[in-house]
Order: sequence, then C-alpha cells, then structure tokens
Amino acid sequence: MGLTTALRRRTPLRPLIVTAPGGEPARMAVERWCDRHAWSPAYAPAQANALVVCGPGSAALDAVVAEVWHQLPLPRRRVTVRAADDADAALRHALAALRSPSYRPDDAAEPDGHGTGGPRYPEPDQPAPDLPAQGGPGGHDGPGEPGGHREHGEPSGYDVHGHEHGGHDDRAHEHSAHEGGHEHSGHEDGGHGHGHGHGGMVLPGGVAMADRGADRDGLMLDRLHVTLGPALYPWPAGLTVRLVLQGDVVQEAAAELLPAGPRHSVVPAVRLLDQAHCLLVLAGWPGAARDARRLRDAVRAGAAPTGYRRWATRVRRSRMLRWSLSGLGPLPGGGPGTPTGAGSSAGARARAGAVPPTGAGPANDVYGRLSAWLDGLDAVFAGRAIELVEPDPGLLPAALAGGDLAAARLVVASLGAAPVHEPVPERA
Amino acid sequence: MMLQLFLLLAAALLAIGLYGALSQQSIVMIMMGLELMVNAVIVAGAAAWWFLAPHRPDGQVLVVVAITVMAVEMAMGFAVTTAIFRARDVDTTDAAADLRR
Amino acid sequence: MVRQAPLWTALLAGAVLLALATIAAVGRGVAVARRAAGAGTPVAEVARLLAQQRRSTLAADRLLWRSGPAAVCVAAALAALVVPLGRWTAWDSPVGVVWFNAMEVVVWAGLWLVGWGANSVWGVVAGYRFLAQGLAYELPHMFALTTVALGAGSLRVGDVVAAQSGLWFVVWMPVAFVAYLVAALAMAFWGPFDAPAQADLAGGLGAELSGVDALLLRAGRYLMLTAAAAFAVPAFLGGGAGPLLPAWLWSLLKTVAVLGFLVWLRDRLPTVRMERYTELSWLVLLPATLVQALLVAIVVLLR
Amino acid sequence: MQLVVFVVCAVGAVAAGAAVFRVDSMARATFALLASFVFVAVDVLLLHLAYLGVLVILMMIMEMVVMAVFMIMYMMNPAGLMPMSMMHNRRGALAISAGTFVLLAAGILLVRWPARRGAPPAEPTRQLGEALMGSKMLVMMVLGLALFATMVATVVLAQHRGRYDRYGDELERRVPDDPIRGGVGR
Repeated sequence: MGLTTALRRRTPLRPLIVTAPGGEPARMAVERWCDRHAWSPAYAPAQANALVVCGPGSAALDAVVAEVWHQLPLPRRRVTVRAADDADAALRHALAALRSPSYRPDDAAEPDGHGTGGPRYPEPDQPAPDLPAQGGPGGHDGPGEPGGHREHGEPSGYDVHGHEHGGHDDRAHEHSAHEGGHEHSGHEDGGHGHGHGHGGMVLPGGVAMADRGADRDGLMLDRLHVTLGPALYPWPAGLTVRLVLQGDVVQEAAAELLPAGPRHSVVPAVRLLDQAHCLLVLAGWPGAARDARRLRDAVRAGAAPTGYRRWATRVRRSRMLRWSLSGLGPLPGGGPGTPTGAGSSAGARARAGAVPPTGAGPANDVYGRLSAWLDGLDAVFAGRAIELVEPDPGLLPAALAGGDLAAARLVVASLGAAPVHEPVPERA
Repeated sequence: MMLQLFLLLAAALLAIGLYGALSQQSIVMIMMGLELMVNAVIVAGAAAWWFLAPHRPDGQVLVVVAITVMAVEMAMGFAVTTAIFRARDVDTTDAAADLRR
Repeated sequence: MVRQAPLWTALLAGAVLLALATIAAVGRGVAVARRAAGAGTPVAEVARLLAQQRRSTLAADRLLWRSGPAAVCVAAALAALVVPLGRWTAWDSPVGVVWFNAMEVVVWAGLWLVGWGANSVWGVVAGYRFLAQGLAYELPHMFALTTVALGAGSLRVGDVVAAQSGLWFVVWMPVAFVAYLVAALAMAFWGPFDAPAQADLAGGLGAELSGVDALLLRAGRYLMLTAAAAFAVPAFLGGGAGPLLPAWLWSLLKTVAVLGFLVWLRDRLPTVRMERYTELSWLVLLPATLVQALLVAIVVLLR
Repeated sequence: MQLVVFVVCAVGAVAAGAAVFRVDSMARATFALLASFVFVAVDVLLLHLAYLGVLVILMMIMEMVVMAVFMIMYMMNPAGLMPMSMMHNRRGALAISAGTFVLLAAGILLVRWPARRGAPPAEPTRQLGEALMGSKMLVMMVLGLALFATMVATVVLAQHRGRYDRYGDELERRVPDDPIRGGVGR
C-alpha cells in the first residue's frame, strides 16, 4: 500500500478531454495547462486518469460522459471546466486529489448512473445491441437475403439452415451462451424472428447479429457499426459520426451534431491554428502540432505570434505531409453547397479516382484544406481581415465513404471553418 | 534411443494433424491440420539427418522442401478460399461439395 | 575478433538494453518539453502506470491480450543477445543475423495479439495496419540483412564485424542501410511508422491498455527500437572499430548515435499512411534492395 | 539436460497441436499451432540445425499472423464467443488417426534403425547451402519455380479487379482507378 501511495504521489495528469459545444476556450485552456507540464492528453479512456469535460453540460452529453467515465481505469478523477478561467484551479485540484494518499476509488467525484447511447467502442464481433436505424441505401439487408443475417463470419448455408429450423441443439446452446454474456435489445421473436427497424438482424432469442453487405472487394464481409464521438480527442465539439465499417473501410457514414452551445467570438487566427493543431495531431506530427498549439496560445494571450513564419514554412514544405494527406476525403462537386446524403461507396470511389494528384493550388482534399488554412493565417498575420465559413456537417457522409477508419478522423478534422479572403499577393 | 523419441514426436504430430484434416469442416481448420502434418515431416527429417546420415545434406534439404511446401499450401489455400468465398459465399468443404457431382 | 562471453553476460546484455532504452525515453521526454524538466516525464509516467488499474474490456481474450506486450519485450531482449558489445557477445550464434530477424518477427505476433485481444475496433484495425506495415517493411529488411551476410560471407555477427575491418558496410551498401533504418523504425512502430499506435486510432494498439500492460507495451517499443539501433552497429557501422577509445565504448557510442537519430526523427516527420507506404515499399524499396544485393554479390564474386 | 529440453518441448508441441482442435477461439487455435511450431523449432535447434530451427520460427510466426487475418475474415465465430463444434465424422477421424499413430509408433519402435554413418559437418548451414545452391542449383530452381508459380496463381485466384477494371477497357488510363491511392503518385 505504501508503494502504491508513493508511486501515486508522482503521477502526472493525463486528461481525456471531452468538449461540449461551446467549450472550445475551456479546452484550449486545459491543453495549455497540460503543455506547461509537458504532459500530453489521452486519446482513449484507458490511457487517462482524469476525465475533463470542457464547457457547459447538457443532458445528451452527460449521458455520453457517464458511459466514458466507466471506461477509465482507477485511479481516476472527473473534472468539469466550464470556462477557460476555471481550468487552472480545477486541474490542480484534480491532480492533488489523484496524488493524495487518502484517495479512495469510490470518491464522491465519481458520478453513478449508466448512460446509454453514448460513444461505444463496439467490439468487432458484436454489434452494439441497440443499433440506431441506419439511413441510406444498403443500410438494411433484406431478410430474404441468405447472407444478410449471421454472426461474424458464418457461412450462410449453414446459418440459414440453423435458423429456419430453429431447433438445432447446438445453436440453441450458443444463443443462450450469447445471451448470458451481453445485454441485448430483448426481442422475443419466435423461431423466424427478424427484428426490423434495427441495423442488425435479430436472431431468435433476441441477439443482434452482425449483418453483411456488398463491399468493393466482392467479399460480403461483416458490417461493423462504430460510433465516433462526441467523447473523442481531438474531435469537433458535439459531433457524432456513425460509421458502417467493413474491415476498416468506411462504407456509410451519418453525422449529427449536439445542439450548439453558447457562441464565443473566436479570433479567426486562433480558430485556424486550433484546427491545424488538431489535424496535425491526427496526422501524427507531434512536433508541428505542438508548435501550432503554442502559437495558438500565444495569439489567445494577445502576444505576437513569433515563429509563425517558420512553422508555416515547415508545414508547407513537408513533402511527407503532402504525400500522406493528399487525395483524402474529396468533397463531392469540389466544394460546399453541393447536395449530400449517404453517398454510395461506388460513387465516392469514382470521384476519388477523378481527383488529380495535388499540383498547384488548394486541391479538394485534406491537404488542400490545410493549405487553405495556412493561406488564411498568412492573410491574418499580414494584417488583412478574413472571414470564416462554418463547416457543413452534411458534407461529411460523402467525404468519409470509401476511406478507412483513420482517414475518417483526418477528414473530420479537415472539415473545419474555411477562411475566405482576398488572395495574398505574395507569400514566402 | 533419441532417434526413436524424435520419430515418436513426429508420429504424434502427424496423427493429430490427420485427425484435424479429416474431422474439420472449415477450410482454414483443415489447412491447420495439414500444417501440423508438415510439422511432423520437419521433425522427422531433421532427426533422420542428425541420427542417421549427417554427412549428407538430404535430411536438411527435406526440411527446406517441407517449409516451402507449407508456404505454398498456405498461400494456395487462402487464395482458393478467397475465390470460393467471393463466388459462393461459403468457407466449408461440405458446402463446396458439389464439386463432387 | 568477437568472442563468446560467459553465459551470465546475457543478463548484462539485457541490462544494457534497458539502460539505453531508458536513455531514449528520457531523451524523448526532454525533446517533447523542449527543456530539461521534461526528463522526469517518462519516470512519472512509469509511476502512474504502475499504480493504475489493469482494466479489461467486454469479451476480451485476456490470455492472448496480456501475453502480447510481454512478447514484445521478450523479443527485444532476445534479439539483443546476438549484438556484440565491443569484443564480447553474449551469444555468438552461428546464425546470429537470422536470429535477429526471427526475434524481430516475434514482435508481429505480439502486436497482433495486443490488437486482437482487446476486442476493440481500434485495436483490431491497428493490428491489421501493423500487418500491412510488417509485410511491407519485412522484405526490404530481409534483403538488407541478406546483403550484409553476403558481404561478410557468414551469418555470424562476429564475422560480419570482422569483414568490416577495412571498409564499413554502410559505405558500400547505403541502400541496404537505409532500408534497415526504415525497418528499424517500422518494427518498433516508431517515428513516421507509428500508424498502428497513432492518435487517429485513439492510440491504436494501446487504445485499451492500462496499467502494467500499457507500461510493458511502451517499454517493449523502446526496447525494440534500441535493439534495432544496436544491431545496426555491427551490421553496418563496423561494430566496435574506432580510434583511441576501447571497443565496447565505441559500440555504445555508435548505438546511442543511431538511437538518438531515430528518436529525433519522431518529431520531425508526420506519420506515413499505410496505403502510401506499402506501395512505395513494394515498388521502390524492394527492387532497390534487390539491386543492392546483386551489386554486392558481384563485388564479392570478383574480389 | 538435452533430454529434458527435448521432452518438455515435445510434450509442449503435441499438447499445443492437440489444442488447435480443442479451443473455441480461432485466434487461440492459430496461436496454439504457432506454439507447436516453436516447440518443434527448439527441438530442431537441439539437432544442431541452427539455421533451420530459426527459419522455422521466423516463417511460422509470419504465416500464422497472416493466417489469423484470413481467419477473422472467413471463419465463423473467430473469437470463440459461443462454444461450437464444426466437425464432421469425428469418430471416424479419431479412429483413423489413432490407428495411424499406433502403426507408426510400432514401426518406429520395432524397426532396427541403422547406425549413424559419417560425422556431422562443422557447419551444417554451409552444407545445406551447398546442397541447395551447389553445382546445378537443382533444388533451388525447383523450389523457386514452385514459389513463383504459387505467387502468380494466388494473385490470379484472389484478384477481384483486373487490369481492365483499373486502367479502363482500352487500358487508356495513366493513373489506375483504385479505391485508395497508393504512394508512388500513380
């Protein structure tokens, strides 16, 4: 016990930052606080020892947060930072509590209540039990399709045989075993039951099964339903994206936003630098991301953005960044204002193929959007006024389909506010 | 006496592999059975080389051939599984048995 | 020239590996903070992870999941056994080069287990991704090692060092050296090749790990990076050869230099996305290493 | 000492081999098979075949990890969430394999094995290399051709999109129409 206490006295704070709509200034303050200690925020609940909720709470977000909270390993602490000014005190208090020898796991700071409907980390083998109805073509497999309802990887011939007769000993056994292990939506259908209105088919006994669907390799692999957000870091505040994956390829996507929180008047430069920071973190360039964050904090504090030019040149000159990010997440029609919807993967693919390799000028991809932000920043720091155009979450589904899971996060990060300004005549 | 022990090990592995290859339905599991049998060949080849005729390379070459056979078997097995799965959406031998007719 | 040391030095090899890995971690901490205060961060992280609960996920395959990080650490330690320190080596295996390669492949199994066992979408995708990365880096890596063995005419690491008494291999096998360094980064999923453990997958392989398991995975990563850097010294950089200083010190210095370079790269480059790297590796790197091997073979024949 | 190592590894190899067909989870089955191979490799190392033993370890880890991926793609129940049996004719298979083992074991124990001829070479790896690559490279040529044929055949079998899908009906596209772009700027 003494050893654990001694170890805990040295523990750093690794926050999992959940941003509520309108909580961006608080998040930036938390990031800055971590940066001062050279501690990096966590990307997943398992890595964190503190759950930091930034911004005003809402019922929808609280449910999500309650679920994530249970995924944090002990010792853990929950912190709410409503405004940027609270960050320092709240985090210091949390750290002191984590380090205190009298820490008890069932501390009063732990809320109870099991939220549902929050961000799941669905297991590859079991779809989430209460899957939301999926819109768009191909979301449902008709019950008549032989391959449309099966547990992971089952051959359909065997499978259909097992269901239609409903009385196989081993299958009955399997179902009961399955039931025992997982919560499920509780359908009590008969031998032929198919739960309609759910993304996954429901087998007799009420177990949701992974459905299957056509994919571009012609393999009819299992469809996996994954919900991203809103408790992800880095991730746009309040956004939830529901994906249908096969392997790690996104087949369909649907996006929704939590109701917007209080609007803060954010300086455009701060907004752009913050977006660049998030994108660079996801692109796996910690050095450049750190510089972007420090620049952002400097601008927030009203200081001069010293080192901006160096940073921008470095990001622009990186061939590796361009090589990695170009061609990702093309938007239909080349920009905002085009009709969207759950684009079929075939269409998205054709468009992806049609995008030329990035040459001069901002291309219609993740890299092009990052370049546009840099141009906007150039303009701001050259003393011009720029305007920001808010992103349209309706663009997301078409941009995500056909890419892989990780590209999805890059694409989401790249669909931030876009700067509108007169072109800068010359740039370094 | 060591030679007999090694060969008994090989025989046991061969028998287990045979059991798997005969009793399993899934193509992938059958391949596992086959690999266990090749594993037995590796043991037997190496033991025969060391205990019977180490001055000649034949035993070693046999082991290399066995390893190659295993690689080929696995590659072909998965290619065929992929092709069958794509065309017919099955992955068990019973379900693909209409080849017999 | 390189001789078998007493058996107990195997433990010493492990200790040296651990010490170098610690140096790498501390150096990385300093680099992140851009000041000396960051040196304490890795230590604090170790303390945090030791005191943390080991969590589990729904329907995780705990046996496989928990054995994954341990396998990575063990693989790195075993790989380091054949690396000579100056004039001594803990295990003068006649097939040392192949042994190193085999132990490095153990990492594949370990990482795949880590990804699969957690039963989480991040882990499985990261496991797939590491396999794609593995298949892409492994063949150039193997041909780089083959080139080294070809130049030395032996698979024994001691003979490889001896063959470089005139000219270091890095001078006339530059392509193999580059391929080796790329593989070294990739096998430790480090630097630009950290796609399997990246932020865009919420930490990927480590997304669901906590406590001791997370500590083991991170330690294994640093150990593997260190082992790979250490093996570059006898393979390409002439082992302990050098003026004035004793041979063992030269070995250490060269290892630290390579390791420092690899650690430094982390902040300099963005992550390479796997679909881009695999094509590059198969279409450019692999033929390049093959040509390198051919050239070396011709030189060896003519010599 | 050697005997102890051998017995431990032999028992381990057989037990792991049996576990392949006993465990519920496909991932565990794959890694049980891998364990069996590694145990066998250690026994091969005992026979002074350093190269072959290490080679078996190297090859088998790569093979098994790749196998695991296919397993997840195609197998029913890869994680073993539900205990299930996928056997047919279990009794017959058991009888045949047990019979095979008895027959082989009887042969092994009853046959009078010849005495060892010749001395082991100083470097078994060199001996192997000369056998494979020596005078006419016969073995290497055969193995190489077999592997090459396998590569072509597997790609043809497993390929979904051919070159007309990628480059157009007239092969007129310079940049192939792939779902995800590769890294060589094509």
